[in-house]
Amino acid sequence: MQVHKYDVVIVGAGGAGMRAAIESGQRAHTAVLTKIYPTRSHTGAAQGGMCAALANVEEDNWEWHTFDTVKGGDYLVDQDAAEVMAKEAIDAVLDLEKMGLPFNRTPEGKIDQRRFGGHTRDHGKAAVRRACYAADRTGHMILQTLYQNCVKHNVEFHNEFYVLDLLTVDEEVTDDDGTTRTEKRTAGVVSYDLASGEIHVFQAKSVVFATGGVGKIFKTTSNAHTLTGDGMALAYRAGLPLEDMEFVQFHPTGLAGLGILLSEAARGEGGILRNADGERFMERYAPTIKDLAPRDIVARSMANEVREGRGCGPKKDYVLLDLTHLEPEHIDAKLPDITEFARTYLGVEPYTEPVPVFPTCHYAMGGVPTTIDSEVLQDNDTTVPGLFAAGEVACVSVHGSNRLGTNSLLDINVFGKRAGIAAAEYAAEADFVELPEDPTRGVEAMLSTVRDGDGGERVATIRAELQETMDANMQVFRSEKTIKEALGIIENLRERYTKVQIQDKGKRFNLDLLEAVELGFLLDLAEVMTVAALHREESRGGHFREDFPDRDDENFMLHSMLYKDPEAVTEGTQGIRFETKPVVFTRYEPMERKY
Amino acid sequence: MTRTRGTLYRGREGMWSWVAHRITGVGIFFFLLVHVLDTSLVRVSPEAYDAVIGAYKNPVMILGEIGLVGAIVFHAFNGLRIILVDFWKKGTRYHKQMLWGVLALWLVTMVAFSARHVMLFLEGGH
Amino acid sequence: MTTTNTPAAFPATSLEAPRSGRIDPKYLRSKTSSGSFEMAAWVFMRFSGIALVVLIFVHLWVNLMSGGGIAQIDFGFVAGKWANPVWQFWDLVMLWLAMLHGANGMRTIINDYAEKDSTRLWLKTILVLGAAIIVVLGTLVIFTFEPCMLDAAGEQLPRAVCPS
Amino acid sequence: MSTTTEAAEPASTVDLPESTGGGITTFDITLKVRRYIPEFSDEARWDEWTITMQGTDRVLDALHKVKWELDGSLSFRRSCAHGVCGSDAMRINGRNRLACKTLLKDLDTSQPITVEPIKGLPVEKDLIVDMEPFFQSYREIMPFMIANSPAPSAERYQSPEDRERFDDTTKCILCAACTSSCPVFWTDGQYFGPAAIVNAHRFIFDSRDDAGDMRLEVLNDKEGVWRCRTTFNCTDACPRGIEVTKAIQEVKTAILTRAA
Ligand SMILES: Cc1cc2nc3c(=O)[nH]c(=O)nc-3n(C[C@H](O)[C@H](O)[C@H](O)COP(=O)(O)OP(=O)(O)OC[C@H]3O[C@@H](n4cnc5c(N)ncnc54)[C@H](O)[C@@H]3O)c2cc1C
Ligand code: HEM
Ligand code: SF4
Ligand code: F3S
Ligand code: FES
Repeated sequence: MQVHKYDVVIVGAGGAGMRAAIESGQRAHTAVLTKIYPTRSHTGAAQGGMCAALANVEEDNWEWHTFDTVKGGDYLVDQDAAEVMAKEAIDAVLDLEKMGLPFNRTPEGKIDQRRFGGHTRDHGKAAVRRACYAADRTGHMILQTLYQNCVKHNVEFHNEFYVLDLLTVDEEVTDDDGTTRTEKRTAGVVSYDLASGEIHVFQAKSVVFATGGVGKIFKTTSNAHTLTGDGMALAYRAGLPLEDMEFVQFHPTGLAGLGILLSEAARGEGGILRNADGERFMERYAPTIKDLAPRDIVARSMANEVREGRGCGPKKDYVLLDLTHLEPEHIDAKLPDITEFARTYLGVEPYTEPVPVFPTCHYAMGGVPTTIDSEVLQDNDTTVPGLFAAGEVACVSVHGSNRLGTNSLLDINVFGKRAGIAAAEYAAEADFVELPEDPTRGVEAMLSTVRDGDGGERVATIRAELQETMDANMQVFRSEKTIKEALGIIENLRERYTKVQIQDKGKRFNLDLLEAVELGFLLDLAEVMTVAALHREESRGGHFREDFPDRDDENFMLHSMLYKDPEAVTEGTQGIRFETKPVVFTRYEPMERKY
Repeated sequence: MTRTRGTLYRGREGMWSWVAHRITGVGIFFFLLVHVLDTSLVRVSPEAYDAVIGAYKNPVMILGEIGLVGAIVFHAFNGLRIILVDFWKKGTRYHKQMLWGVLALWLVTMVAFSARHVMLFLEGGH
Repeated sequence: MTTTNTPAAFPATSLEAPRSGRIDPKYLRSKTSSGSFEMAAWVFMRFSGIALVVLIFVHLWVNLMSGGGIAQIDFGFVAGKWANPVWQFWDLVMLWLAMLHGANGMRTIINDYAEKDSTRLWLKTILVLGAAIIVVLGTLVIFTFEPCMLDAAGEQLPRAVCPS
Repeated sequence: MSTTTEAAEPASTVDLPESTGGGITTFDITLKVRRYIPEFSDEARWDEWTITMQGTDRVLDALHKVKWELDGSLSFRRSCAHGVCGSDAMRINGRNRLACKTLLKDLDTSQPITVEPIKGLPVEKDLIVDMEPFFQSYREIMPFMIANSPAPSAERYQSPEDRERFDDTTKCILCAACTSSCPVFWTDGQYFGPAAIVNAHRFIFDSRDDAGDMRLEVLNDKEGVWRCRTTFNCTDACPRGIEVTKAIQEVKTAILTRAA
């Protein structure tokens, strides 16, 4: 075992992690730990854009942007956070430009902007051009630019270091009124070096979590294989709450069976959806705007077609995105990427054949709760000194129950920067916290159980069953029945997970071992997600309950906060404690979400 | 560290033309060394020179000469192609087509050369 | 428990930043940049190549294609050509360019494939010596060539080009 | 696109052809992978598996199937699974490709499909190579914008034409398919390699950047651009369709015109 000491340790080198590293690296002795090479992070897959009210091409301001964000999130957004994000968006984009990001340009040479779903002028009057973009590779350019600047600033990366434990110590604190309670403080993290199989302890004054999303909990997903919710699971296992985990965004048009994303632009440019009978079924669900209805409505309509037996293909499990009535030149000009994906991956020629599509898991709105300064909360209002989080792993909450397109690339830049600064500033003041006795015990125990396990259960089988049940029961339609079904299966899989057995017994690059560990994270989070979904007896944003199809502000205008607690029982599940946190309102009263 | 052999990299036109360019270059270089040496015999004596040059005139060597000229002609034409790739703006885009051009020219040149060379050899030799 | 206290990395203030020094030295390039020599060599390969096409093709034509072809080549043929200073000059330029071009090409190849620095040095030494000898020898032959050599008996050999 | 040709409202119902979306075709393939696990043996070996795969499966799916169902010790890197992260460049049937972008049905499935690690970088285990030398070359060309003028309060302006000038080379995902396909790089690994040059190109031709000369100086090194023999393997290998050799030639020309 080796022990390293840094002022700041950043976990994750996606957009959020590297944005934080650029700030922190210039202020404090910083290390970045990442389980894959920084440029492999999933931020690079984002296509559409990053929004900011630059008003480069038409009138716009951050206040409108705030409104759109709040409304898009079905009012479960913390409005103070949304204000911060919309205001700092402008600098976030300009920062990136100054770092060298090659944005598309207007004829005058300014950063070009385009329209994107849900972004409007003057509180919903009309669509506004707010998304700054670099072709359909905005995420790629952001990731590359941030990495380039990390190289410039000599940021120290530890590549292929998996963080497997968050070290916290409990301290007695006395409140002003004389009562004492225990509070967690951050001591560091425990990490596993993939190349050598060795365990490294990183003692740090500040730790920043930026580990991204948890899309691999579902079978059909636009997320990378490596997005297994590690940061969320580690925080949860360390006794910290997870906020709003029931909200997951499904994108209507993923390539069927693969989940690879076809951007919303496909329908914007005139593509339409058809079922097995060749029928344009959106005419039934949304007679006026048809195929251009909001993401969640379209996704649900598609799922309903399949459920009612009008799906296409041998398994009747997808619908079709029809572009064949469009001119090939038009498709080439506007949708080059989509057509390339369809050709490469499904062998379908979009000029002449409709493309098989189905909703795909896209984004986790929930995560580790933080303040607007990216400090992680250990309950509704106490922060964990020295622990920060940003990006998809965190829940600030700016996305509420449904994220607007292009708001995530913004989120990672705004809150990544804030986290980096806050972490470095905290480290400048604070002292190292003494590492707990035998800091690697937890990780070693976890690894040896998996490594030495001989129960014969396969990781891949359990994972596949988990993903199947999540797709079947926790996707765009949920009801008490389906959620309970999923929960039952998850409990059973958790049981089987204790008997998991791997084949690779080596130390070098033992991905077999790490996949097993990641499965453990997925199972924990699946349980949290289902329990939270079961509790929320309303429909809001990404969470749609068939048994409670309406939004219920009376009872549920609250963030859910789930804690790991062996004593507690929630919704019949042992080990989870359920609490709520009020939503912050500043300017906007909840209204019905209509477009 | 011993390793089982991997497979050969299956490059395309660009790589194989380079391999050929390199091999022909080395071949010509060694021939040139010998050629300068044999030509130097003119300083020794006419007989010595004629004796060695005579060796170039037997039927086996005639084939060798065709091979040598083939190497030079390929190296030369492909060399010009490389120069075009270097200095012509569209060179990189048309490098494959240019290679086919090089091979076509090479073939034409070599058919003509071989025919005349063999003919002259048959006429002159006897 | 071994504690390695990683030394503080300072934020970049100058452009040297990327050469972090944290890289395993085995991956560092041997830093013996030879100015623009490689560029000059590269340019030379192109220009000498173009010149060589003309020089060699004419050479081949005259020696092998025109007149009697290979059968005509003997001492007298060479003597006849070199009696003309244009051919002397032609062959001289061809010799120099071809040798420099070829030797530089060989140098590239040695650089590519010699695995050890010592082997590389040896091969290059041999190459330079060999090429130098050949170039000097060839030059001497062209300039000191005497078409009207006397035979062993002191008789002038009967040559068309020799004043009898 | 003129708006006058606005497509008429598409039909409510159409007859779909029988074949729409394709049926599930399954076929058997033999996957032949070059294994090397230094912990257990100094020798590399070839392992073969015959597995049943489906119409849309890629080489990555076949590798996963082996790893998940047959031999968990088979090791390779991957993340995004759709060709945008650059994790899984490997040598498939003798050529560098991304495993996640290579469909099995496009390969000759009557023969075993051979999979090997990319060449020229030290193999760590199975298909995993040490990427550090690759990234070191990348770092040496100063892959970040250096602008001498003080930053304006808003963005730096750049015309769409100036932006277009270096568009091609911004697409690089640092997968190393190009560098590890280059015969010059294989010889001693000292050549900067096409990927580093591509990334230098991206800044040299960015009108906002002022350090082009410094990068040209770096690449005028004896291990720099002059080692490129225009073999085009890099261009053929690039999964992003970047015209790599063209970029290298443009850098050469830039060094020449600067020197002239
Ligand atoms: C296909 C697709 C398209 C999208 N398009 C858009 C768009 O157009 N606009 C928009 O705003 N948003 C978009 N999004 C969403 C957005 O891209 C992501 O939410 C965002 O990039 C997440 O960034 P991140 O930095 O939080 O995480 P990531 O970029 O996912 O990075 C996670 C990092 O954490 C590291 N990590 C994870 N676990 C560990 C561990 N245990 N130990 C060490 N390191 C670890 C990984 O190595 C990685 O570096 C899209 C998402 C997808 C999937
Ligand atoms: C006939 C006209 C010739 C032309 C147009 C020509 C052209 C070229 C060019 C352009 C190169 C550089 C290739 C590169 O950088 O990739 C080259 C390389 C080379 N040439 Fe020539 N050349 C000619 C004649 C010769 C001769 C006569 C010799 C031998 C003495 C020769 C030997 C070589 C060698 C050894 C190389 C190096 C090959 C390599 O690095 O792969 N060439 N030639
Ligand atoms: S240039 Fe192409 S092949 Fe090379 S690293 Fe970049 S993306 Fe990969
Ligand atoms: S493969 Fe290598 S030789 Fe040049 S053209 Fe590409 S860098
Ligand atoms: S897995 Fe990302 S490029 Fe193949």
